[in-house]
Amino acid sequence: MKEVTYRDALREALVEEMQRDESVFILGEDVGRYWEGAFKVTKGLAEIFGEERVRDTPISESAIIGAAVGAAITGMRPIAEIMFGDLTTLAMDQIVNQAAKIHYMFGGQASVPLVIRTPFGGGVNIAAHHSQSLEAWFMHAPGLLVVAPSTPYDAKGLLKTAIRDDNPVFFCEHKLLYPIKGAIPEETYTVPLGSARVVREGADITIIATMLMVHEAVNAADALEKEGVSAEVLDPRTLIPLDTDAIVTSVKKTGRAVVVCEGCKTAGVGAEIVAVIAEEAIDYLDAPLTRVATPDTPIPFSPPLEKEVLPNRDTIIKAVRTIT
Amino acid sequence: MKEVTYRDALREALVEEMQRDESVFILGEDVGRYWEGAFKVTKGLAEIFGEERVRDTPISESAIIGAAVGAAITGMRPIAEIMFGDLTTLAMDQIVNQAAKIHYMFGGQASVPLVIRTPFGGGVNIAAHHSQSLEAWFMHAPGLLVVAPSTPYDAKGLLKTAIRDDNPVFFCEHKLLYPIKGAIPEETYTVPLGSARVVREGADITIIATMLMVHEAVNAADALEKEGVSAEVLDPRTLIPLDTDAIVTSVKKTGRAVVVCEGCKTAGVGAEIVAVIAEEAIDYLDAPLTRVATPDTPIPFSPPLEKEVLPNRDTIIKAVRTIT
Amino acid sequence: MGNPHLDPDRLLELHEKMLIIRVFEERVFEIYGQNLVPGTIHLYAGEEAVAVGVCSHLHDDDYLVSTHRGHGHCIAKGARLDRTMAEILGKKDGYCKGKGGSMHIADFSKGMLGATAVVGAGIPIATGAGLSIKLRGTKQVAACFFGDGASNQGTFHEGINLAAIWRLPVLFICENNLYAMGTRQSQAMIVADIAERAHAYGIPGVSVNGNDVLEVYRVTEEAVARAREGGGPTLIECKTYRRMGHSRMDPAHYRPKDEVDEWFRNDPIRRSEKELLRRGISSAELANIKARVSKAVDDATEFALNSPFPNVKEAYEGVYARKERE
Amino acid sequence: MGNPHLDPDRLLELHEKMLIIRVFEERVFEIYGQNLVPGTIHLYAGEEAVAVGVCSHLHDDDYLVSTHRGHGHCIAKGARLDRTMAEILGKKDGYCKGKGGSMHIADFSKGMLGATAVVGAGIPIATGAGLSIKLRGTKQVAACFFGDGASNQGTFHEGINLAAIWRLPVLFICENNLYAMGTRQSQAMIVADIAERAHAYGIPGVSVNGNDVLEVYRVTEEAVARAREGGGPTLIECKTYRRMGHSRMDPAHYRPKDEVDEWFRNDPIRRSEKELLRRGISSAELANIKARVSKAVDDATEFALNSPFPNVKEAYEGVYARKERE
Ligand SMILES: Cc1ncc(C[n+]2csc(CCOP(=O)(O)OP(=O)(O)O)c2C)c(N)n1
Ligand SMILES: Cc1ncc(C[n+]2csc(CCOP(=O)(O)OP(=O)(O)O)c2C)c(N)n1
Ligand SMILES: [Mg+2]
Ligand SMILES: [Mg+2]
Repeated sequence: MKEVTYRDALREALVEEMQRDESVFILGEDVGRYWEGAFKVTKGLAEIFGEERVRDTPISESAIIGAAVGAAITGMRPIAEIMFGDLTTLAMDQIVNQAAKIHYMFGGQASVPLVIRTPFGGGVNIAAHHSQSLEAWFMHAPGLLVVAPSTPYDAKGLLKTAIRDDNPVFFCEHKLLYPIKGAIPEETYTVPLGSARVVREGADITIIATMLMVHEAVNAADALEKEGVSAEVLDPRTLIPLDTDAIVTSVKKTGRAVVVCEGCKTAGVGAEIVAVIAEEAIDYLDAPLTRVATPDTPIPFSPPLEKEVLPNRDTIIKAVRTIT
Repeated sequence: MKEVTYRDALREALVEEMQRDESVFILGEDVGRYWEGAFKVTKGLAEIFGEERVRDTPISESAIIGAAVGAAITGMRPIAEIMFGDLTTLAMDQIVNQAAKIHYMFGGQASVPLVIRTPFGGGVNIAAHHSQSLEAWFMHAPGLLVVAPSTPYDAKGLLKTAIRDDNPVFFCEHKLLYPIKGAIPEETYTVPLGSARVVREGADITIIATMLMVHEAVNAADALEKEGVSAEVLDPRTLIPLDTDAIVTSVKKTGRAVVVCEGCKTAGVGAEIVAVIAEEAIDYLDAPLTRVATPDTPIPFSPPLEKEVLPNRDTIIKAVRTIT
Repeated sequence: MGNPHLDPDRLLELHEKMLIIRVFEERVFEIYGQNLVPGTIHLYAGEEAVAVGVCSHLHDDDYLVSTHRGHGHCIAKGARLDRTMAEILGKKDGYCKGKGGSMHIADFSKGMLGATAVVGAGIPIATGAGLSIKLRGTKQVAACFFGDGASNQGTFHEGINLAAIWRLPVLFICENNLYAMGTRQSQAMIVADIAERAHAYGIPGVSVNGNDVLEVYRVTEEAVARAREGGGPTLIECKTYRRMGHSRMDPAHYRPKDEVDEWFRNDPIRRSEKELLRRGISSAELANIKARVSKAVDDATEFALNSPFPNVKEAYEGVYARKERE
Repeated sequence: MGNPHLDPDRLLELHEKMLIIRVFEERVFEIYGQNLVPGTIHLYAGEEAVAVGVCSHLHDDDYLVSTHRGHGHCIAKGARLDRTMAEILGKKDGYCKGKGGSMHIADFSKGMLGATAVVGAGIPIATGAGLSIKLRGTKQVAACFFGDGASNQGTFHEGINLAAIWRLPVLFICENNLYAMGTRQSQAMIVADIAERAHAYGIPGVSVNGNDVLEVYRVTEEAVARAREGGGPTLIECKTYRRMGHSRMDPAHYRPKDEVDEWFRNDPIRRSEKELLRRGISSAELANIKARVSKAVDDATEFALNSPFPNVKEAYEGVYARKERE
């Protein structure tokens, strides 16, 4: 095992898959040698693989995804980077109407082996247009797979799987996760889609958390432990497919659930997870289901305001207390 | 009272509000005299109000909404029509990042009195790019109000309220509702946002349904009545704000709920409604909460396939039977 | 008429191809009237010279990206009439097993990468096909069709610019039929020739009479050659005109009678017929062709009408590609 | 230098305005280094002649739509330094109560309709402001600033085309600083002059030295006059150069030293200083101005630093406008 950052884990996945398969290439704004990605995930890649396979694009999100779709249906395996998740708004037609639907709509004649990588999340004071978590939209777009790793291990393993998958994969990253460190094997590995991870076992309550919130949930669980509350923390890791079995199994065991996702509350990822539990495990529940999320506001710039709205360890603890 | 179609009810609202307030105007593709709207909602309006106030645009969805935003923050009250709801994908940045966030982001200096009208829904065999129901996305975009009328009465009354509101309103229509008829008063009236309607009272189960599904739910309830199941049908009418009180009150009374929305199931409108019930009324539930929705597929073209995936009276009845 | 040197046999071929499209579209129109076609349709009749003139330079492994008005593109690229018609009827034997319909036909076996019903959305996709060609180092080209209305979409700007800077082998074919639904071109843009927009991307732009199959043939020849040699994309504007309304239900009252008359006189098939007669092809031969075409469309229609609807279970299948690479 | 007839007092004014922006930006840079500025910042230093040259023709009720690199636009349009600085620091007294920050400053009292951090998104919004002017029948104009990078966005195409066909009173000001982050203009488009893209919309396009405030002043004068008279929009490309990296952390190593040196020699403020000296303004007077500007920025910074952060409850307020019209 070795310690790497989430950023480097992603980068390793890119390097390995590009070495493994000539049809894999990268395109996006400033992913090339002059900037190496806004968050440096593509650092050094243009040097290794050349500018043909690590392509800087103009600021044209819709064409980035459109071109990736066109390349994907003609034998290539593009990885498109959208610099900030908020900017996927400019490419929604290409993502949702084209990439996601082509396989079905054309009766299976084509598949779209495309990965769209983009960072979501707040916490770095860059305000309403650069801080959203919009994963929920992409769950509501049949034909897409949606991946949301929280650790370096999963980041690498899931990205490799995503690149090899023949479907369009919407791959969510998080700005604050890039620098966090974790252990990964020396040898190569992959992580399958659709399999949740029990991050921490517990008996009294299940905290289902995604991305950055997994770490906040673990911190919350550690604190709750001291109060005598044993919390299980579950990380779905992929949102489509969603490992509903793991979720339901854990909730049946504990009888309580808090769902923690950073996106704003209404119609967010948490709504879907809560709905699944309410449909499949209601008889096992000893308390109301509860969501922890950003309230329904844009993300404010001012640091104390931003801190106020983003969910964290403390808001999770508070939520757990209301139902235990 | 008089009988009018949903289409004409909308048209009456437009006429009345344009007469009432000079700052109200319409823009969109083919809304003017040569086509009068793809679904004829703007029929005759260019003749009454002139081409300056009923403006045909090029096929530029992003600029339609952007221009509407610019006009709204400088003293006008635009009503933008997007010809099909599926095409809002081309204007997501302007809708979600600009229109929705401006009031908050600029500290209240500006408001954005803008209405975006668009038809959702399947049932007319026009396939994957013209049949979606994407309301859920817009609920997950703080700053927007989301309106979804099911009857001519509500269509007119809610559209008038939407036009007068100082916030951006995403106004969902449904292709199959345009020709349906219903009674509206001779005199002018409005319907407030955020107030659900009990369409049909019942004691055993609450069916919460939106838009076209309200009619399917009523038909289902009529059939269920004969089997001795008394179903209450509730139409939220507006999704943001959502009348959670009415929903929770009804479910507390009946102890059971089925939520019926036409959009695809995962992370859809139904997920939010189910989540609200699971958070606020879990102790009153006698059965699992259940969603009826389009399965997670693109909308297929072929008539038997499309009919298969869209929810209707029968799928609602089936869902009700599983929990009663 | 351009290109006097074109071999008459070649012109005959082009003519027959155009005629197939015309007769096919007339048949679709007819059976739509009999309530046999679900949904809506956007007929290509009147614009045949564009698809045929362009596609006669494309090989089977070249790509084509199509639009809501795409039947003609399919046929010109070599798709079978019967499976095309079956798709339009939503039948099991359709190219997309009935899941796509008129606005989403694709035939990947002939490089026909499919139609999108989102106006302008195909443009960056064609750019991507061009990028794929470049990365794989083949000599293919991609032809992208779209309308005058589409040229006001952001995707036109972004997609062509990207193809331009990367010098991709893409032909951007603007089918300027003067209207986008009821909106005249002049209401939607100031420039008279959409080809002028090519300058914004530093690529060649050329505007031709899209009802003259030989003109379309000629300019495409040049553009395809340039593309295959690594010279990058070309924007070709073909001025043409629909024979019918925008969609099946549109009476097209917004088009002035004079304009309609003039364009109908300038019909691409009438033109090629006249040219063939001038070049000594006999009326008998032309009649022969007509009969052959009619028969082919009859057969295709019969096939399509007889094809069953897909099993409803198929609705749930094929959302995701199952094959995962190890 | 253009416009030799410009009254020296007017030139002095322009000079002082530019200097305010420069000193302001240097101060932001400085206190960012002291960890007093949250988030990121995109400084306007080096590009002052554009905002100042353009805005000197705008009245308080004219509109301006800005970008992520917008401090200079605010100041040139007449926003107060103190409240601008307070916004950049996320303070209660900021124009947006701290909710917007550097990338989202607005001052509606001066027609400054706000900055958007989505590149290119302001373009159709400015078109809408122009539409509003036309519908209300006033003589206002709207000026829309955006970068070379933004000119490759779909919104550029759609937004300008819409303003063109409706002949709206909008100035589209492309601040071409040769780079979009680390991407050179020539990597992202083939045309050398972005102004050439105006032809695609049938409107005038002009390319000027954006470091020469008098040139910017002159071409804006013409464009504003045309807009106010109903002559429609103009695309003005101002070639300019950032003094600093794209954002605070960017060392801008991708810019060749020669290029940097040449542009720095061509600095807009150095140029105007030289011109003023040539016209007989004394060094003493210039020093006076500098001192005055410095003091103003000191005061603004002090004000901003002393302003409290907003109360956390404010985070939940103002998502929706409360006032509903009866
Ligand atoms: C992005 C988008 N906007 C609107 C529509 C509705 N629509 C379908 S066809 C059409 C007109 C297209 O005009 P043009 O591009 O000129 O093609 P034509 O129909 O004339 O062949 C419109 C507006 C759509 N399908 N997609
Ligand atoms: C639509 C969009 N894409 C990408 C970004 C990330 N980004 C911020 S500024 C910038 C470069 C903008 O370049 P340009 O328009 O030339 O303006 P400049 O920064 O040079 O003033 C990019 C890519 C963004 N904010 N919005
Ligand atoms: Mg057209
Ligand atoms: Mg720039």
